[in-house]
Amino acid sequence: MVTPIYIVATGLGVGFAIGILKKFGKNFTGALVLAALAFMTFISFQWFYGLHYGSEVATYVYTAGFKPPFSINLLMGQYESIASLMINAIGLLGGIYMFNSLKARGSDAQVVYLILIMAMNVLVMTRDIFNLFVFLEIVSIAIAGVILLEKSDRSMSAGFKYILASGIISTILLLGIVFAYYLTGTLNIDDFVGISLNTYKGGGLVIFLMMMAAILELKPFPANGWGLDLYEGADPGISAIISGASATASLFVLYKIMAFAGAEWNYYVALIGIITFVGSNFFGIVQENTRRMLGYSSIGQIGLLMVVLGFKDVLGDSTPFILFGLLISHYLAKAGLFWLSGIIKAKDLKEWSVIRKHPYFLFLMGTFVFALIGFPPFPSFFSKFNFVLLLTETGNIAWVIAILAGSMLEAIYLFRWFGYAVKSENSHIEKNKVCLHKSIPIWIMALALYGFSYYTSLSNPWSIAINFIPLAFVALLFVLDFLPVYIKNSLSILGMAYYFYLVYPQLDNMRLIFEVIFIVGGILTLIAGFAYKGTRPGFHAVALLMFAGLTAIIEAKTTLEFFFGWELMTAGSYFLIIRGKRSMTHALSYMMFSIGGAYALLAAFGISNVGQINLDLNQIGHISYLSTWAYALLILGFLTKTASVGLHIWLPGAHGEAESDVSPMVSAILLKAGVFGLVLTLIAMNGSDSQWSNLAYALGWLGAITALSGNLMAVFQEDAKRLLAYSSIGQLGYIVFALAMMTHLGWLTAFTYSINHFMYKAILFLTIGAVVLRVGTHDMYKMGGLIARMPMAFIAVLIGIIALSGVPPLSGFAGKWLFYNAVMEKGWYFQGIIIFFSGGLAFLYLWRLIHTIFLGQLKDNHRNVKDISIWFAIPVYILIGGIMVFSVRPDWVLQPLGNMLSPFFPTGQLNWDHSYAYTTLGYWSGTNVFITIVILFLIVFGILALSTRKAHKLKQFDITYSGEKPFRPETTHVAWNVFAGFYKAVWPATIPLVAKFWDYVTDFFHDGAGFTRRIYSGNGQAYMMHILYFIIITYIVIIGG
Amino acid sequence: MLKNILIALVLIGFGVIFYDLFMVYEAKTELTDLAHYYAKNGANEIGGANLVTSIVVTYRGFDTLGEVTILFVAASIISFFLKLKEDEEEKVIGSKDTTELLVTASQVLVPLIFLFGVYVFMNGHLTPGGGFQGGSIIATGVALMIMANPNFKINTQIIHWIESISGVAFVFAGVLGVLLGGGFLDNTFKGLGVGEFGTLFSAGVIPIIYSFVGLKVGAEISNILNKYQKSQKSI
Amino acid sequence: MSIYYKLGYTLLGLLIVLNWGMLMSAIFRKIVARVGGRYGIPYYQPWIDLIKNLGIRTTLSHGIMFYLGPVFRFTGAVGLFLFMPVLFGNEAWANFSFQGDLVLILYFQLFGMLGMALGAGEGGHPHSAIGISRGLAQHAAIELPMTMGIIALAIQYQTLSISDIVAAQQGSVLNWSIFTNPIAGVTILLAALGAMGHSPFNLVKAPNEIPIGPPTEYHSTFLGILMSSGAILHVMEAVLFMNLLFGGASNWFEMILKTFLIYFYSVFVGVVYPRFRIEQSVAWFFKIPLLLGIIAILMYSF
Amino acid sequence: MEYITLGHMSLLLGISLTVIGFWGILTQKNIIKIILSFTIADAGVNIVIVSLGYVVGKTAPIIDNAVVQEAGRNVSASVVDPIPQALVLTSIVIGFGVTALMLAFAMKMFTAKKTLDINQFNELKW
Repeated sequence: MVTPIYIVATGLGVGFAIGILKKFGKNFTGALVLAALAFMTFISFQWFYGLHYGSEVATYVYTAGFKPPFSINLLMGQYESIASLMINAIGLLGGIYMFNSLKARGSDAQVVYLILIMAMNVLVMTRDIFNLFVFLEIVSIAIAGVILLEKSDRSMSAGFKYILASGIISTILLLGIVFAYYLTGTLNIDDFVGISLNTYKGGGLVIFLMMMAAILELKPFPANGWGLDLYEGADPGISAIISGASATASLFVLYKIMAFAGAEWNYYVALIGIITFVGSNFFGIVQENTRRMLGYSSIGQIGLLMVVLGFKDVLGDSTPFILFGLLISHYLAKAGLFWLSGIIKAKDLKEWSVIRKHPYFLFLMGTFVFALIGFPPFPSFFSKFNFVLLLTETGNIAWVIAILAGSMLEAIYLFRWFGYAVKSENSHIEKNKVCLHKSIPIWIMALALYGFSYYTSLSNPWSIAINFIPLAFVALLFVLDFLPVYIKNSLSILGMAYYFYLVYPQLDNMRLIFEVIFIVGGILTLIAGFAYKGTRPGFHAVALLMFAGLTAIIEAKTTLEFFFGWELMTAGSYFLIIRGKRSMTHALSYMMFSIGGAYALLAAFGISNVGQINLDLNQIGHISYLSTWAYALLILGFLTKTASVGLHIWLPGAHGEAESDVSPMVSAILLKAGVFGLVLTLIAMNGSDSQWSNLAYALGWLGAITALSGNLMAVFQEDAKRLLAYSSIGQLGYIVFALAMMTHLGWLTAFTYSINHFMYKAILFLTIGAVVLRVGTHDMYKMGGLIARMPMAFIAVLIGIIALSGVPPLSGFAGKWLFYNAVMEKGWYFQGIIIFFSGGLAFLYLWRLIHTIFLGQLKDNHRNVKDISIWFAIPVYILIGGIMVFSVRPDWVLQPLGNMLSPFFPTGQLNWDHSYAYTTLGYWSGTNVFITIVILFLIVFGILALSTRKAHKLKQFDITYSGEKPFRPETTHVAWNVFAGFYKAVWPATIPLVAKFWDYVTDFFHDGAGFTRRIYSGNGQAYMMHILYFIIITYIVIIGG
Repeated sequence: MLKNILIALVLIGFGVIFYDLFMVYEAKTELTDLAHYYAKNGANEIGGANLVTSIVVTYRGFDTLGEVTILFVAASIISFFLKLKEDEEEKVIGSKDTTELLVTASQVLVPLIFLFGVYVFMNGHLTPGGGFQGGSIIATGVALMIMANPNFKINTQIIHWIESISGVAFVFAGVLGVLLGGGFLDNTFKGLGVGEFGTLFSAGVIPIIYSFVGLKVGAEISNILNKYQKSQKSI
Repeated sequence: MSIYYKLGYTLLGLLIVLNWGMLMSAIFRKIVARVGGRYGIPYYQPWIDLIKNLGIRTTLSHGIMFYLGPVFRFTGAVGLFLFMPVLFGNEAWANFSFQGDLVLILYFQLFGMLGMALGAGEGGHPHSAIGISRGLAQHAAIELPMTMGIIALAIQYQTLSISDIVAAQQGSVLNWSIFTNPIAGVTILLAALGAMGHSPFNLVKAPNEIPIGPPTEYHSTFLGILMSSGAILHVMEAVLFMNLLFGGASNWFEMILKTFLIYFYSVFVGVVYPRFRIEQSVAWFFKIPLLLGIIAILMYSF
Repeated sequence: MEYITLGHMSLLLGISLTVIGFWGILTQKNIIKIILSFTIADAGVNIVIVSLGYVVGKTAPIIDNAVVQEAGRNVSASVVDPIPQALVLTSIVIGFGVTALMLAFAMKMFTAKKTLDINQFNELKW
């Protein structure tokens, strides 16, 4: 075991020696520096390994052959080893990454870089406060030096501001240190820990000075303008070092000083941390410059870590897990992003679209962004989850809210950025050339990220249960992305089928229904994927990611597993949605609502654990504290997925712009995830002893209004897919309403609707999508008369709309009939009537859908389009079969459903007498009605057929209109704005108030941040003023107050 | 105007903070335990008459290493920061020729200054002074030469050699401490003996290390001065 | 009673209803003509038209959906008859109403409408499309007060079965819903004006604007089928309101009388009032009828 | 604070120098003057350090004849605290390094913009 002092010895020895060796050329010196860094990394790694696996014990290193306090000593403990390993590793990789830029500045620069890394190690290890100060100064000076790698005035002034700031900070620190010595007669940190400084006269003040310095080193908001300029001005490689290594070291310094500062400081550290986290993320949302934005994000992350440190007593044993989980995610991801920003020479966020020209970098970028936000399976996800749960357990709910708000803000700008990268125009930017030594470190970071993800999920006692098989399958698909569609498609379908075969025995009926909707539905929609040619890069992996998440929430036993699956599903669906042509903004708003919803869920899960940690998902059935709020949060979170009015604005665009076979996935299938969540919540609520009736009542109204507004908006759409999207909103409104009734019939209705909506919305979206693929437009008025060209599509749509409209004899009527009975029985007449009225509106848009596309006059440019692709037709007709079965034998579906629900709602069930269903109010026999109508239909058809058997088909324009024969389909096909009259009557109801509201909110945040961030005037003196004021105000708060 | 008020407030605030600090202070009448230990055992453990030197070089030798490093880093940064382009290297700093007095004085004084500097760091363990002081004194000599002749060329090669050899030697001595003595930078080297107290060759290897430090500091500062002088060419 | 008897009765009933419907339309046209100062058609005109239309053997079709339109329409009409208990207290004339309740009726009305809309759509004639879009919009508007009224009745009688609703009104005239629940009754009657589709709510067919609207392209046999289903529908709608509000009918005479009055109530309104534009008619249903409907339900909400 | 010692006076001096330094840092526009203010503040802090090591009526911590005669080799009774002096040495050198670097910056910044007004160097902001 090499003693850690050799980290210092190597760093300095090589550094000094280079003075002579520089005549062997810069490559040699560069290699030497790298070798030294490698050796240092090796030392810290072996210590980390030894300490982690217990073959070593924490060791003191004494200098000068005297014991402390008479001489300086270093400590290499477990945390020290981790920190120094992180520092050295990023130092090594950064050295490789910056090899050329360092070389360009000569051997001196290389030396400075090496010593910077070395000094950070000492910061971590030293146990002598004055020695700490000395090496802090080395670090500051070295950083001020390496900034200059970038030859520009900007970096120069940034460096100068940095020196000024660190000068002030070190003055404060030095004063604190000497007075500490004056009071205690020692400089050794361990002694400070032993003797509590506070007991001395003036000890509090001394601690205050040292704490201030330590905190200011972490660039607390708002006294951190210099830090931001640093991030923006420095070479990206250096920014990576600052945000990765130097932040780690400074955090460690704070950790050391907190050790003897006394418990009362924890609160203030946490406070400053949360202010930093929220504040800098708030300013982040208005950044257009990538590096500065990343700077804001880094500072925010460090703020979050300060919060964790501040709560270390509350979190207890899980502190290291949470701290290092967050720290490592930030460390790896941020380094990777900064390095990427060095390769993708794009200052402005929009220009990041050029990254699409390097697909693998796009993948890396996605990895890093999702890791920063804290998506599974990355360590930050588990850390955040544990953090929130432990905070709520101890009742710090306000803190949880603040943390989640900050994360939300961070998500906003990171995903905006990612959206630009994935979508915005990139033809005008030319591809950057990539040298290997720059991309390798990024890859290493990404791989390490995945490695750690797996490791953390294992090391976290709560997450062991998580099932990683689906994720592994997704990863496999990522690897096989180069293969052609038909292989990947078959693979995915087989995988899903096999997985379904694996899981379905373990599921109770209710979960089975949703699993069928998710997996079988997924397989059906995937079949349509065969219609695509080429490799269709990335599609299958992300689609399967979504399905992996969906099945995960079905299988979830614990809240952690549920949340895990929920976030996976969100991520996958986000990628699916953003694949659409013009869906950048829609994908963003989808993501924002999803994350907001997810955080609501997280908070609710947290609240459900107040008092005791119990991860069992059934725990939400026994919420004791703030139960109503918890349920409200849960419902809110799930409503974001069911796109209820107010939270729906993402849906029309997202579904409308998505690819043809993606729309059914995200509409017919994904929305049911929200329904599933609602079902779980309401069951729990029903079982619990909390006062939920008002909640359910409000939910009922919300559902009704959603149904109305969704259908009403659908009536006035010109775009077929948006029409269907709005119709989905309406349908989900029905379901929410029916669930809110909290009666047996209500839930029966809800489940009937869920199944029906899954079938007919899949049929419609698939068919329309296939048609769109053929005719190349979403706009209905550009189509027409297509029945002549694509009868198969027409029949499918016809069945679909009859089922959707609820006209007997098809299965839609079952829902309507149940609805009447349920509403009558529950007594929610007005809500019910709103629902029925919306059902009436459905006819308007359904007729319009089928008429303007398939009937009327065929357009000239569609005279010889082919019928829809067989690959779309297959799933469609399978689903039609399903609808038919449901229509002929509704009892086959409704009876099992009823039995399934009776445990939850024992009273008011349907009574069955053969095919006859009875409620207290009405009766209905789906089978008989079907038979009657079909027979009748056939008889009439027969008569007509007999009487008109000689009829031959007329040509398109064989009609007379205003006394002459039309010849242009455009003039003859009534398609555009057909409901103008109706609109004149109901327009006040169609004003998009919700969208306006959200726009207002966005503007408010944007303008607010844009205005307040002006305190960062860029003037060095102003920054120093901020620092000094920060000190004074904190002083007033803590000591003077 | 507002700015001035803010500044005034800041200064008042710090006045308050510092006043509290001031109130903490009470005149000491005896040493802290730590200092007491040094005063008692410093002489026979290290054998240096100058306790400060013993502390600086031995007890807190690690700090000293840090100081050297700081100077070194600063020098390195400055030397690549102020690096001139080839064409500028050849430029001659156009300044009015310096006075006879200064030139002559420099010729007379510089050797003496160097000598004095060497003396100061050689005797760092006996008298007030030491490596840093000596080094700075030498550097003042260099400064004087530069002033006397703005276009005066220092042989950077030599400077670099001195600088890095002495630096490496310092670190090497430290490593030797790990191998032979009781830890990094343990420069008493148990068994080597500390020499007769009060004479030049006492206090173990302190004089040697301090001489290295002195040379290094002198070299570094002169290096910095040299860069400053040259960088006028780029203006 | 065996299914064959039942079928026999049903066919007979259908025949009665069909003819009564044609007679009513003849009378309607006569009245309108007289109000307009014209002599008008002979009473047997509809039969002549029907025979003529059925007689012509068409050789023209716009395609399969065009072909199916009338089928849907007629099925819808007959189905409505089948699922409606025409005469109360007589199992023979209760048809197939045991298969479904009020909800079935309400939604089955739309069956014919939808099919008609699609069939006419394939005809490709602009007038059809315009007529249909108006029809749908107006129907959606009618739906609101209509549903409210019906729900109010359903609440009153705590059932959705038409037979039970009728049964509950037996005994005395004062037991009729129109008297026991006047507000709901008025709501339904106002909505009924729209449902009957006479002026001022006849924008769908709107003669001399979009000549007869949806069925523009239909002729001969198609038209014949459409006419007969129209006749049936008129009667059946009247029967629906009769059952809901006027205590149903226990024999054919009572049924004919009541349906006649209900039907001609809308006709008389029609000849008095000029035609609404579509937004006017929609807005109209959102005013008084809606308000009444709300009141009708509020009465039961507390 | 019963009587004013040398320690008090130098401590006061140091502190006031520091505040003056801060004043200069915040008010001066000329970068060179700002740097000078920094050195003033540094000097102040250094004086504070030294004065904290002062022990009433003791002499420098160098064991020469004076110390020996006076205290018969009981050194600790006769010298002031040597540690702050060691520390101040370090901090002086650090101050030197920082100042040197600042001056280099100043020089480059001047060559870049031909001005030393700190308000001219805020292209990075917000």
